[in-house]
Amino acid sequence: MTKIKSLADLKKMKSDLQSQISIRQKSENPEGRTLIRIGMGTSGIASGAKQVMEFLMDELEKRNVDAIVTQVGDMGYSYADPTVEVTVPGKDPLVFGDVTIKKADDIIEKYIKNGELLDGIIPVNYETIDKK
Amino acid sequence: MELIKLTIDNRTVEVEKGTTIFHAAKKLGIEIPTLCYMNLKDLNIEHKPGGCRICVVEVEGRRNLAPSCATECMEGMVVKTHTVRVLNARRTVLELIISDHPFDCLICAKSGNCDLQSLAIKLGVRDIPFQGEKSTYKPDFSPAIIRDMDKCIMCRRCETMCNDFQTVGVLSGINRGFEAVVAPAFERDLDHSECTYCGQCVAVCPTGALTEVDHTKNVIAALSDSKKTVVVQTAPAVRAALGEEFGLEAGTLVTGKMVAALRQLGFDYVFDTDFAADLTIMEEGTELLDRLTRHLGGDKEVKLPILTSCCPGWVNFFEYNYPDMMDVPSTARSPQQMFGAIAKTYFAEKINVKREDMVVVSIMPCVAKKYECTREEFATDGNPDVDFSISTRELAHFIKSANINFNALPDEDFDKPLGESTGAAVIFGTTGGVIEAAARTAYELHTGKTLEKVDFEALRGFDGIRSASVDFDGVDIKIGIAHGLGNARKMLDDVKAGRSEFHAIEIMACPGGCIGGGGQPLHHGDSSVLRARAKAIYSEDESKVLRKSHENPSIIKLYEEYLGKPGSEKAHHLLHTHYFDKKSKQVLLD
Amino acid sequence: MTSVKLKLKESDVQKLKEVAKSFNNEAGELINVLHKAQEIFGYLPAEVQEVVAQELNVPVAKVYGVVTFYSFFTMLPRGRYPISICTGTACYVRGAEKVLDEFKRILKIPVGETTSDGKFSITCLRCVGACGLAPVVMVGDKTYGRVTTDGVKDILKEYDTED
Amino acid sequence: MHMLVCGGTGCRASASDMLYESLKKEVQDNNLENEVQVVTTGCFGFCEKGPIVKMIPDNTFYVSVEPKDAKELVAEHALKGRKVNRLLYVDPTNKEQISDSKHMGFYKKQIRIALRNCGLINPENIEEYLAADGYEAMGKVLLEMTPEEAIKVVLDSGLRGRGGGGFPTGLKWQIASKNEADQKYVVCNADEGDPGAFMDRSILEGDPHTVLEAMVINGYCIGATKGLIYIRAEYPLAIQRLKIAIGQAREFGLLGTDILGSGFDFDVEIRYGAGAFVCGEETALIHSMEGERGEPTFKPPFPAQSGYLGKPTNVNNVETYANIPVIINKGAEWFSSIGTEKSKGTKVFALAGKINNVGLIEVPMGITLREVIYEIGGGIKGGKKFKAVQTGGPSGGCLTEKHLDIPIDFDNLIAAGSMMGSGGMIVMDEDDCMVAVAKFYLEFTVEESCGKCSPCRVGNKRLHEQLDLITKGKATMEDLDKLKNLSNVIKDTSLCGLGQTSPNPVLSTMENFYDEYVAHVTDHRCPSGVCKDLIRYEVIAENCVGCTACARNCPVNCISGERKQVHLIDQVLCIKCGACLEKCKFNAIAVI
Repeated sequence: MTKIKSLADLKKMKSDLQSQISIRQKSENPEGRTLIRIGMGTSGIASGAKQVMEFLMDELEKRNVDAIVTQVGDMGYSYADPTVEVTVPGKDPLVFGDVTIKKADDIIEKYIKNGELLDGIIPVNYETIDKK
Repeated sequence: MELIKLTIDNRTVEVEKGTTIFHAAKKLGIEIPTLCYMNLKDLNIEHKPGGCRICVVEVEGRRNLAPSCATECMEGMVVKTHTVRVLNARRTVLELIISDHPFDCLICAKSGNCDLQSLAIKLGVRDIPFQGEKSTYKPDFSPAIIRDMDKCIMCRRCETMCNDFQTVGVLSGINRGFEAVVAPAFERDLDHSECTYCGQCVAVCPTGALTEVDHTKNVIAALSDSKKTVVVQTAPAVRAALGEEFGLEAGTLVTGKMVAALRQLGFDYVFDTDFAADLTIMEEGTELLDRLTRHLGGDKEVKLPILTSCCPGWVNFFEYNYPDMMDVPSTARSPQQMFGAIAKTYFAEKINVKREDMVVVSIMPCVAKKYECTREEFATDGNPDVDFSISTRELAHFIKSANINFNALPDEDFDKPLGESTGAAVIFGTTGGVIEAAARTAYELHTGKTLEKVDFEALRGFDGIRSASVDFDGVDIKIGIAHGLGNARKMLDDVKAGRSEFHAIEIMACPGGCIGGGGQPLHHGDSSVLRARAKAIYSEDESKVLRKSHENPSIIKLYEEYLGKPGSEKAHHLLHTHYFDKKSKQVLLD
Repeated sequence: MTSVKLKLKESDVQKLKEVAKSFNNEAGELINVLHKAQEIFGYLPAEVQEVVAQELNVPVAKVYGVVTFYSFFTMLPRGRYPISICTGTACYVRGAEKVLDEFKRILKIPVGETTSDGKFSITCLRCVGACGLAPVVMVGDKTYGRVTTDGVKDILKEYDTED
Repeated sequence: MHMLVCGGTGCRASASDMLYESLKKEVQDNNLENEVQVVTTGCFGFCEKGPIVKMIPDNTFYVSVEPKDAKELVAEHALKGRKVNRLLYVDPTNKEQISDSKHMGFYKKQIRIALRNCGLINPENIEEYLAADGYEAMGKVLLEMTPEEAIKVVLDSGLRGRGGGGFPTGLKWQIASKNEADQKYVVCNADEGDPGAFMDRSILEGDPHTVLEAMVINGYCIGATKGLIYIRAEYPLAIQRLKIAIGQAREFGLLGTDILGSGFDFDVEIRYGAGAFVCGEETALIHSMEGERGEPTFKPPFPAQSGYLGKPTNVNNVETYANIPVIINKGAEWFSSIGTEKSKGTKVFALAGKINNVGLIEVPMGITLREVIYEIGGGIKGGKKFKAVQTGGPSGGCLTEKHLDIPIDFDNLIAAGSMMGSGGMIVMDEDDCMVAVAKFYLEFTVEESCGKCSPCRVGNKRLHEQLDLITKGKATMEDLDKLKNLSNVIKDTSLCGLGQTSPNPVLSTMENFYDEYVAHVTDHRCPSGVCKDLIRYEVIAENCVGCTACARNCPVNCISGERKQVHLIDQVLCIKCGACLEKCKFNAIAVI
């Protein structure tokens, strides 16, 4: 049992708990946030997409990056799985191929945080998954 | 006290803060009609449910009409009591109430004395625009009270009397909406409830929904039977109120006219319950003295305080609520029953009439007396000591129906011997009277001295619960008085819890005692009539030469000729009774 | 009053007395105690109300006054399968009245009563808040949505074999 | 990924609890416990198509989901990220599937303040409430504000009581705070009795803590340490969730003594209503809590002076309370920026009746009826013609075509002859008879009148009887005048709000649909074909193919005819149940 004894307790408790539902609150307001979609088709999962997704979810949380991670089906780039599509607000979506944990880290630090471009962007002529 | 100025019908009036529009208007002589509002000021009962909506008035600046009985005056308020809007609303509401009421005014017991009827006359209601379903209920005929709920207008006055004032709790609003009505639990008849028949519901009912059982017919039958000797007894409180039914001012004593009227009606002997009241003092006073002497002598077994037992409503209340204390009240029967017992033995023998050929009628301010005379223990071989009890109201009707010009009657005296009484007996009719009468006699018997000042002012008054000490030559006798069963309950609870120091307690079920009985002329919410009646009672006492029960020559003679001495075996047989645990009986009855 | 006095189960009465005690036998808790009493006995016959009155030290007339005021309290035993038809406005405009009529017609009882075999009873209630499913019928705890007059037979049929 | 399953009463009635279990099992079977969380939430409001499942974060909104669909949802959506198209919501106007809630007309115009957590958090888990800023407002008030300051915020926000009266909440608190007493009470009125309104229940089921939090704030503001929630016994789920919430709040020290070290004590008890609409009136509610018949008493004295057990008492409704924490957190200015001049913030409506999207909606004050009906509500069901909207339940009136573009707020609705009430909004189409609708409401009032005052007890009964006569074609034009006078007198003279408003359905339908009344009276005709005594069902010979469907379904066997022959209805036996009309596939039955 955790008695909350002060306002500070309450605030701490809230920040500890916030992650539980932040994904839901954020989804209420998707326009202002970075969207990350991970191809989780059969080949994606086989090539480690799940680990990448877990890494991204954990790290975004830890590094306090406001982003929503979702899984989608096969993106159709099975040659480059795991694939990750990132939509930073105001920019066109980019799809990264062959994403490893290391690369995922770069996506967070370099692309999302600093807007630097990375290698491994799948050149497209481009449509998001929904429009296919 | 803060004063408030307001305008009613373009006239300015100044009233105390907290005054309602209704009373402020009254101050200006504007009588706003109402059906549910009731203010028994002397008894601290103000019933203002704001339910009938007859008393609505227009208050400037308010969206809806305001019930004047419940709306407090505010500084600068502008009130109109007879605008078109108000009159239309008042009439429509009255029409609605009447649309759910029988149209049998011609044969209604309350006809001529009904607030609803009066209002319909006043507003000149000629047709009811909305015909529709009327509420119908099974009529309830108990030994004393008739409930005809088809005539109930949901003013809830009876409920207030039964619950808040009397704490009997037999009546409650039940159901809701159009089906709402006041009824005993499970809509059972009153004789399957804990009703004490005190009749206070009847006393305040504005319509014919609650009335007393009418025994006038039986009395006429007895009077016209030549084989029967019909004896009548009249209770002390009747003479102080009967005149009101004939347009006399409240508090006019009509003892002599009443006796004359009863003779004209054909009663063979016109006697006085006061005689039996003196007899009661002899028996009850002796019992009191006996218990007191034993108590003062250190007897731990003796039950004190002693409780008076003349009031049948109180006895019923006691039997339902305090069955574990049945050895506390005096065993003396009520004056009505003592009278019946003596009339059908001592007096019947004297005039040589067989018991079954004698009919004893009592005129009582009470409806519970109707029930009391039907109690099995007050009959011999099925022949009751008192055959019929009729109320003050019934007597008035009877006199009117016999074409007797009551106000023009000469004063006549009661017959002897059972018509002779003392001033002590008369005051039985008001709260505190029984115990004062008892004190007068007990004092002299206990001290052996003559009581110089017979008026025990300390025992008089209208407060619901009173207490006083009476000096019995060095011994302080503590006396308690309660009228109204709610007050009685408080006192009894103290006795039960051992918090009571009283030696004797007088209890009357009705407000003011018998003068405010359920069988008296209707006070229509004006409780000042009760004070006037009490005053009349005391004045009759004062005018009497003999003012102590034990000085009544006929009583002395009765003991000499027949009973022996107070508390004798014969006296016990004829004049004492025992009580029943009605709580457990009630459960069996269901 | 010739009605036979109902004999209450002693253990149930005891339970009720304990409930009253748990509310400190306070008169103000009358409605709470009545709710519990109805849970224990299924309904509130006179005998139960008398016990409640006694335990809370209030006049039995008052208990009866309260019981008859609130539609949730019932003095009649409900059927083994109590049928409640929502007659809230949303259900009304979507035909609840016809559904109600059909139940009454088939079971041959009016609202508020129980079939002679004690199987079904019909009551109306106001808005269960399932307005999207209007008209709504509840049988016990089970909810039926978008009920049509035809559907009434089918609902009742579900309880055919359960005897 | 989170799968939010609606656990409101409406969806539960369609087995959403079983659906939840099935989804959980599927997730387990597929070893997805770490990726996919299945959560029961409060009501999403879209009750028309329950049970609802919402996928987070992509907001995919699945409707009418059955337990058997769980397998597919997990296999396709969770595992493969493919939407299950057949369970998507279809826009009734253009028949297009809509992939997520963001694009649904139903949600587009809504602003959710009172319902902010409904359909978002698990109401049985205080941690989720805490994560959603829960109890932060309470902390702020208890530790950083004086009661006066907090009351001022509520006052400045312009919040008005959502239970029907529309009395300024801050003012109510201020009055109660100024009355000195050794004990005061805070009461939450959750005795929602308006037939067709269920927002309070949804809030209690979906976000019970918000009410508790607001009650603590209210208690602190007026100096009360005891709170009571008066809730309908007919709301078992709300009661259960409330009990859980109270237990958790006590466990976390958010109710009880010395809350958050502020030195302020407050606790909450539940009291049960027992089915009496009049108990929504605050004095009646208080009598009911005291164990009495729920009869209202004349005001003054107001509860703020003498309420529960004779002590100063503040009564607010559930929805009102649900606004309080947000107002404290975001400030009076933010709240008062929403809405109209005199009605601030939002209002929750229970949209029901002949409308495509039945459900619970929260919209800013000032929205028009047109927006509500055609954009949020998706228009009239079955493409029928709009006739009226009834707002305010039995106390309200009808709004018609001509009212479609007025901004909805407290004062405009009253000006239009209706009222806000608790927020029931029943849409009626051309098939609804307005006299019958008025009669329906009066039947309700007659049943729910407490019977204390004569105009309401007898008057409403007479109104109902008169309306009954009209629907039977037995009334005269003179009766219509009497009806109007009686209605006005009942309004003018009744004791409480119930009687003061009960004739509104009559007056407003008479005002707006007088023709219909006249048709019933003079032509003995029900233009909408509803009033049984004024209609008859007949077979249209040229359309009848003799399929016998009508005859087979007639409950009283009053339809005769050979197979493939034109059928005939015996008008004497016909009970006008309409079964034949429903069954006929050939438009061969007509209501005349």
